[in-house]
Amino acid sequence: MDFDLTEEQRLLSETVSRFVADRYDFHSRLKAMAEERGYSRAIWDQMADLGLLGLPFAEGDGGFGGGGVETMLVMEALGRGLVVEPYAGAVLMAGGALRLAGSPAQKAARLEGIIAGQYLMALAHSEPDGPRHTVDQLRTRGVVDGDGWRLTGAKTAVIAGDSTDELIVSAVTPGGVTLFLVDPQADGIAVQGRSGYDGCRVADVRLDGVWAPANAVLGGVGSGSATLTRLFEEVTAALVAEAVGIMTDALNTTVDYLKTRSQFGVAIGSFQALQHRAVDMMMQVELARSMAILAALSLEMPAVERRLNIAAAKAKIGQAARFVGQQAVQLHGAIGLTLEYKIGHAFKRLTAIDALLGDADHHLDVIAEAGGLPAIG
Amino acid sequence: MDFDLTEEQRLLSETVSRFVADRYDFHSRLKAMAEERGYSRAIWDQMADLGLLGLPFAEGDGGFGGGGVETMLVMEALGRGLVVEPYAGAVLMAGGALRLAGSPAQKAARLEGIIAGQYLMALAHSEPDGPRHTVDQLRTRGVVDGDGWRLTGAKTAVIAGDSTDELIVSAVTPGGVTLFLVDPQADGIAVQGRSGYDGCRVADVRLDGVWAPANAVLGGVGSGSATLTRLFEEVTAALVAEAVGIMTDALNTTVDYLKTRSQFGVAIGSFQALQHRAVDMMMQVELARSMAILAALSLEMPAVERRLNIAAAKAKIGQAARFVGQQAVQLHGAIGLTLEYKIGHAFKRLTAIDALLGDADHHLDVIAEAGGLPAIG
Amino acid sequence: MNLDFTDEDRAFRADVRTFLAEALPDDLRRKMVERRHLAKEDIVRWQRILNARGWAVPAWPVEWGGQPWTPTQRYIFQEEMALAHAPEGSPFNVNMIGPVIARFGTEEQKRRFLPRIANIDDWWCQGFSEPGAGSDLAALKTSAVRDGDDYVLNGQKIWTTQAQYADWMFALVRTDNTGKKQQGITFLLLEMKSPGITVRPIPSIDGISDLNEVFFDNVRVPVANRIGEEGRGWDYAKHLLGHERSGIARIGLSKERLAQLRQLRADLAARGMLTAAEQARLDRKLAEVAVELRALELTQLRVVAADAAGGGAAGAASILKIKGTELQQRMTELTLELAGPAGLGVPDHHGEGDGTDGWRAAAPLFYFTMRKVSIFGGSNEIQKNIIAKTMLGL
Amino acid sequence: MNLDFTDEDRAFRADVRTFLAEALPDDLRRKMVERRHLAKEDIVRWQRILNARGWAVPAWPVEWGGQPWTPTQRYIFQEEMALAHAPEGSPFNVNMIGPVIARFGTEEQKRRFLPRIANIDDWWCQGFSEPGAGSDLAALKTSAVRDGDDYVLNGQKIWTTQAQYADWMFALVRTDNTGKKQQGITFLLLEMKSPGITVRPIPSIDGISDLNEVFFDNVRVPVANRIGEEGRGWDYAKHLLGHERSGIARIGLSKERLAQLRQLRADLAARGMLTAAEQARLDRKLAEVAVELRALELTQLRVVAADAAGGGAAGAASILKIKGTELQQRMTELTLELAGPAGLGVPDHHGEGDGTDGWRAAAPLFYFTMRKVSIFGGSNEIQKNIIAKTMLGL
Repeated sequence: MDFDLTEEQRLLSETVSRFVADRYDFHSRLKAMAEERGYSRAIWDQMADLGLLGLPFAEGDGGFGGGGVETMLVMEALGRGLVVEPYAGAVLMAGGALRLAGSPAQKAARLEGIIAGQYLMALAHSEPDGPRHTVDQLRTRGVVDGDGWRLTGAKTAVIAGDSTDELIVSAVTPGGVTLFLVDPQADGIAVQGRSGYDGCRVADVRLDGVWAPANAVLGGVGSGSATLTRLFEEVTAALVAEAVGIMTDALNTTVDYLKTRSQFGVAIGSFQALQHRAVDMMMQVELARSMAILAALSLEMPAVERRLNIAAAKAKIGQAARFVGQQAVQLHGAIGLTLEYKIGHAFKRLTAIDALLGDADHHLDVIAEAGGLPAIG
Repeated sequence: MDFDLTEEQRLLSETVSRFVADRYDFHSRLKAMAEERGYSRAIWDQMADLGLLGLPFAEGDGGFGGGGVETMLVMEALGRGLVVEPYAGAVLMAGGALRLAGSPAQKAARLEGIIAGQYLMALAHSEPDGPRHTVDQLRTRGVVDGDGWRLTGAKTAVIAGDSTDELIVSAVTPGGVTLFLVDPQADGIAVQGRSGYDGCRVADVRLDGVWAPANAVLGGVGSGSATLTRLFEEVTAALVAEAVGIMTDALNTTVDYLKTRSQFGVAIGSFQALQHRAVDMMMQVELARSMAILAALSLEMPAVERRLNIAAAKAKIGQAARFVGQQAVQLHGAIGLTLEYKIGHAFKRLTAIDALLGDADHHLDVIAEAGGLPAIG
Repeated sequence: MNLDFTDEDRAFRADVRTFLAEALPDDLRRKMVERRHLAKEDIVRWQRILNARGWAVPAWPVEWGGQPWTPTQRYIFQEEMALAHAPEGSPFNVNMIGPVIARFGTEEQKRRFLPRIANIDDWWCQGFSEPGAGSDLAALKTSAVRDGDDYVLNGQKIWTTQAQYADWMFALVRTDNTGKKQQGITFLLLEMKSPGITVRPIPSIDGISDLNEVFFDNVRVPVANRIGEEGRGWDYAKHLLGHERSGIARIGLSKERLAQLRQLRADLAARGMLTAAEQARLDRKLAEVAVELRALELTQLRVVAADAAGGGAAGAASILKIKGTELQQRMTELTLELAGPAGLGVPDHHGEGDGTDGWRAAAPLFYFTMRKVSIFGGSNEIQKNIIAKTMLGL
Repeated sequence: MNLDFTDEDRAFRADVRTFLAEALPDDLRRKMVERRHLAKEDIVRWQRILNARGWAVPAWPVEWGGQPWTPTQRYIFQEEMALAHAPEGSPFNVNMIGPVIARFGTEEQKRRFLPRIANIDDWWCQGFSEPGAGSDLAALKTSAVRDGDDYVLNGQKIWTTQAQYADWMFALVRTDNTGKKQQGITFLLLEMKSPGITVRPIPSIDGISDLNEVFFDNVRVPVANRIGEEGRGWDYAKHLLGHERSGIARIGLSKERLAQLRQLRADLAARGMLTAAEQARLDRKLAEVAVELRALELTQLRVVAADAAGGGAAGAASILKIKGTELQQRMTELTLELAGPAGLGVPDHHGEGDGTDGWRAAAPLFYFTMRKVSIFGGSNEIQKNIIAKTMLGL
């Protein structure tokens, strides 16, 4: 039972926090969002320089071998800064799929570029007509064609999907779900990028008989569900930490606003109903923080504990994020409704985090079906 | 679209309200509860004198032919006074079963006594081991024995069941559910009375092969479900009105307390967080009041509208009663936890009303299954 | 007591329904169904169709285009409008400045402005809030100094909805600093093209820029454009804010949205996109919303009936406002929940969806935009203060 | 970071568990499981068993019977006690007056009182609240006037829990009216059999009469029974109220209750008493509670770890108190819901059920009794005031 950071973790946390505090104010976010690809190359390069892009990869692969706690620290700091760069989507999600399932050759060809910020990957998994969150109920199909595969289907909400060097596409094949490495420039692919409501760039991807060679299979035919299950647990834990960072900043911003905004001749923070609302927000943030820690530490637990604790964390964070986001806007009043002020952005990103990888309701269903949560400690 | 009372209704409402205001203060309730049968004979006689006990019965049967609105007015007034006398249980519930299903001869033999307050009946329907709310999933059985029936089973929460002159017992028989008129002194019956947590007297009833003659059948063999369905709609509408009366009084009592209780040198009603809580209570009371009106008026509607609007009313009242009851106690602080003060009694009776005849969740299930509510007006 | 509409009301409803079915242009209806952002021209076009029928400003005095409808009929009209997916007119024209001029304006002002307001020949915006005067509206500072037959305005308004469309603004300005802050406020009508006015749009979280800052730099406003007496603007503004209670809970709108939610849920289920557990859970939530809406509907009807009888409690409007907005917001949450993560990718403009699933893209923006309803027009916290004071005596 | 207990802590847990399995009398355990009301004798008996083992007052200084446990071990101990259905000792003895005497008492007071407190040779009650001093505790008026070697007390306490059992009371009384109200308060120890003390039980909504009024009519209290200095009682009381943070959220208790809820739900389902829809709905609610409890558990562990490291924020105890009580109350609602209308008939005394379904009769009383946890010990509203001030600076 120990909630202290190691010396290395403390350094990492300080480094990322300082980077965010010094280099990523609200104006940086707005500037990055306005760029064509929806984020800043320069910031991405700086994140590479800091070693963040290599954090989760094995030291043997040129990374730093960071685990759940390290990722939590980074994501919470990025959340505090409302960093729009696609760290979770490109490094943790697509990079994670490569890390978990890639062959030595596949990794060797890509990891150096990813870690250096020179090579970007995106996971194309969610489907516009599919169930809201699944690892295997897919409509995209892969059929054998000669010594390769033909992929057909539609994907949506592909993070940074229109500025990626390579896609990882999930498809149902004989034997189960299979992941494929796909060139977004290949014949038969149409990628339509747009700005997601949370400020992050996403894309719709259509695959119309796209050809993929045999060596484009990532992790073996039929192994996709297992890879995605593990991958989504990791990324869920990361999103949960990001949400805690955002909520922490939103709470601080709101409390500051209550102290400085004056109406009826007094700071509005002197009104007890608003004070209690801020306290309610703060309690949700602290409970959410506890769950982010649980999620990070659960990644090392056996499968059942891992799955259910992470579901619990996502469920709790989803509820907390909705409450904190809505109340941050409400307590700010009109200024909370604008895009010229940070709170509106925080609210929108918190909304997205609840929806991604299964919302609170989804994860409560998981826990209800399992008959509750296993003991910890 | 008219929410006005007729002149007769206004008079009725004033009469009952005056009776409660003049004759039924909190002390009367405590005294009535302390009596052996759990309510006051004297008060019951006064209610008979006022004509309340005959209200729902047809004029041809010696009653006043009151409908849903009249019953609502009476029940709301009784709720305001937290009247513990078994009006809903004896007159509306058991008396209602007789009214709906009784033969002319059965009515003739009993109604005069009921209306005069001289004859008390009780419906024995709920079962300790049964589903929480049902008209037909019963374990009590009635089997033909000669020219009569033998009844076996267990009933619970029989209102005023230990001071009743006659029981109406529901049982599964060939052909469906049948209602039987049963003498509580009959061989094979054991009645165990006790004080319900809401201050009302209830009884457990065991039937061990109790014999009932053929003419003890109320409303025909197998007709029990239909009778009970209609009966429970009527009594649900009545309970909903009672709850509105109780909540109205609890709100007023709480607001008075906030104005008079002083802490930190000021009336606690000057604290904004408590003001807003009182407003939240008040809004629930007003919404509940609207639903009580809907329920009363729905009794004249076609079956589907009637069923679903009354379900909606009970669902809303259940939620409102829980919130208002809990907050009335919380805002009173310690004094809300005692039986020497009215609020605790109100809280407990509101709790019981949610549980009786299907709680809020039950009725929400009914509405969800039906796919929503039909339009009104 | 009964919940039946009279034969007369039924006939009225049938009339309204027939008219709407015939008169509402199909493209407008579709835009409304798909929750797309209406252009100024859309709203103007529809207002003029209504005006031609004589129904553009039914709550106004009959001599200025109003209808001698009962509160019940006004309620029916609003409900039918919502159920038919008809756009709402500009509330600034119809519900705010029109009634104020009709009540407090001079004959000259009435003749000059009211017909153009009803037809939206002039689009109006509301200049009330200022950077330092939000919930505490009376703290406003924009100064108006008398200079001959003009007032000279300096200062700033903010959160001015649709100022970018507006030809005219009605504004509260300060003409006196000496007394209580509610005193010394004057109600002026200003032309937006007057020299010295600058409008800066403020981008909103719903992807629209309907909010604005409006700056006044020595703007001259003729005294003839003052409403009523100098220094009594606060009274006129209070009248305006408390004017209309028959539609405040927006029951019709919520009914239409609930019906749409049911349709969307059925649609997703038919396409195999919802598990059995998800369907059961959604049905349950829809039932909860249906019950809340029914309770609010009856409460609204009670207020309408009380108004028809010439009575009714002062704070009732605040209850309807709070619960109405909570319910509207709850329904946007459910729409968002239905849309799922596929709603994450949205087009650049509000609700211009890509075909049948446009609603899924619009769902988040609809959710974001409706956060405003518990903030504007007196935040729900302010409404609770009002109820505590006026209805509970706290 | 890790959530693993050390080998030492695991061994400690095993020790505690073994001891409890052997030492807890079966009749007591059964009473606890069935939520029956414990008699004074039950609590005393168990306290003496614990005391014989040296575990009656683990948080006290070691010289007075405490244990050199870490905050983690204290947490483990409390959790195991709850999971084993062991009664909680009298909080007034163990968590309140004992620590105060140990910290602020004279050597003579320590020697005289502490061993008897630990063994409940004397049962203590808390004389803080007064009719005019609830949330505003410092407004208390009971006066203590010095007369030779005695104080003479006049006044009244109220909501005095278990005063009917008590041999002694620790009380806050007013010895000075001149300064700020927090000043002039003195902390006294009084024998309940002193002449002039009258105890009147107050019946509660849970069917027990554990609350009392206590009246003082010229009650003489030796000055030797004063804690610390005259006029500094407020400081000692604050110490007492903020003393223990490792168990404040009552995680162990809630875990045990959640497990019981699952058992009850399974039991009712097996008996055919729940529809499929009801089962699904209950499972969903139990999952929600499980998630809240897990979040609270981790938060409690973070506080325990911070305490072990000698730090931690001041308001954290208030968060644990608010969320812990909300969760406890939520679980009583679910128990009530499970019990259904059959819980309506209750026996005369708290929780003395009739066989296996006793819990259903006890459910409402359990629900009613637990309303107090958000009121006593500083209401949740007061806790939020504290958090707003100390943690948010509002």
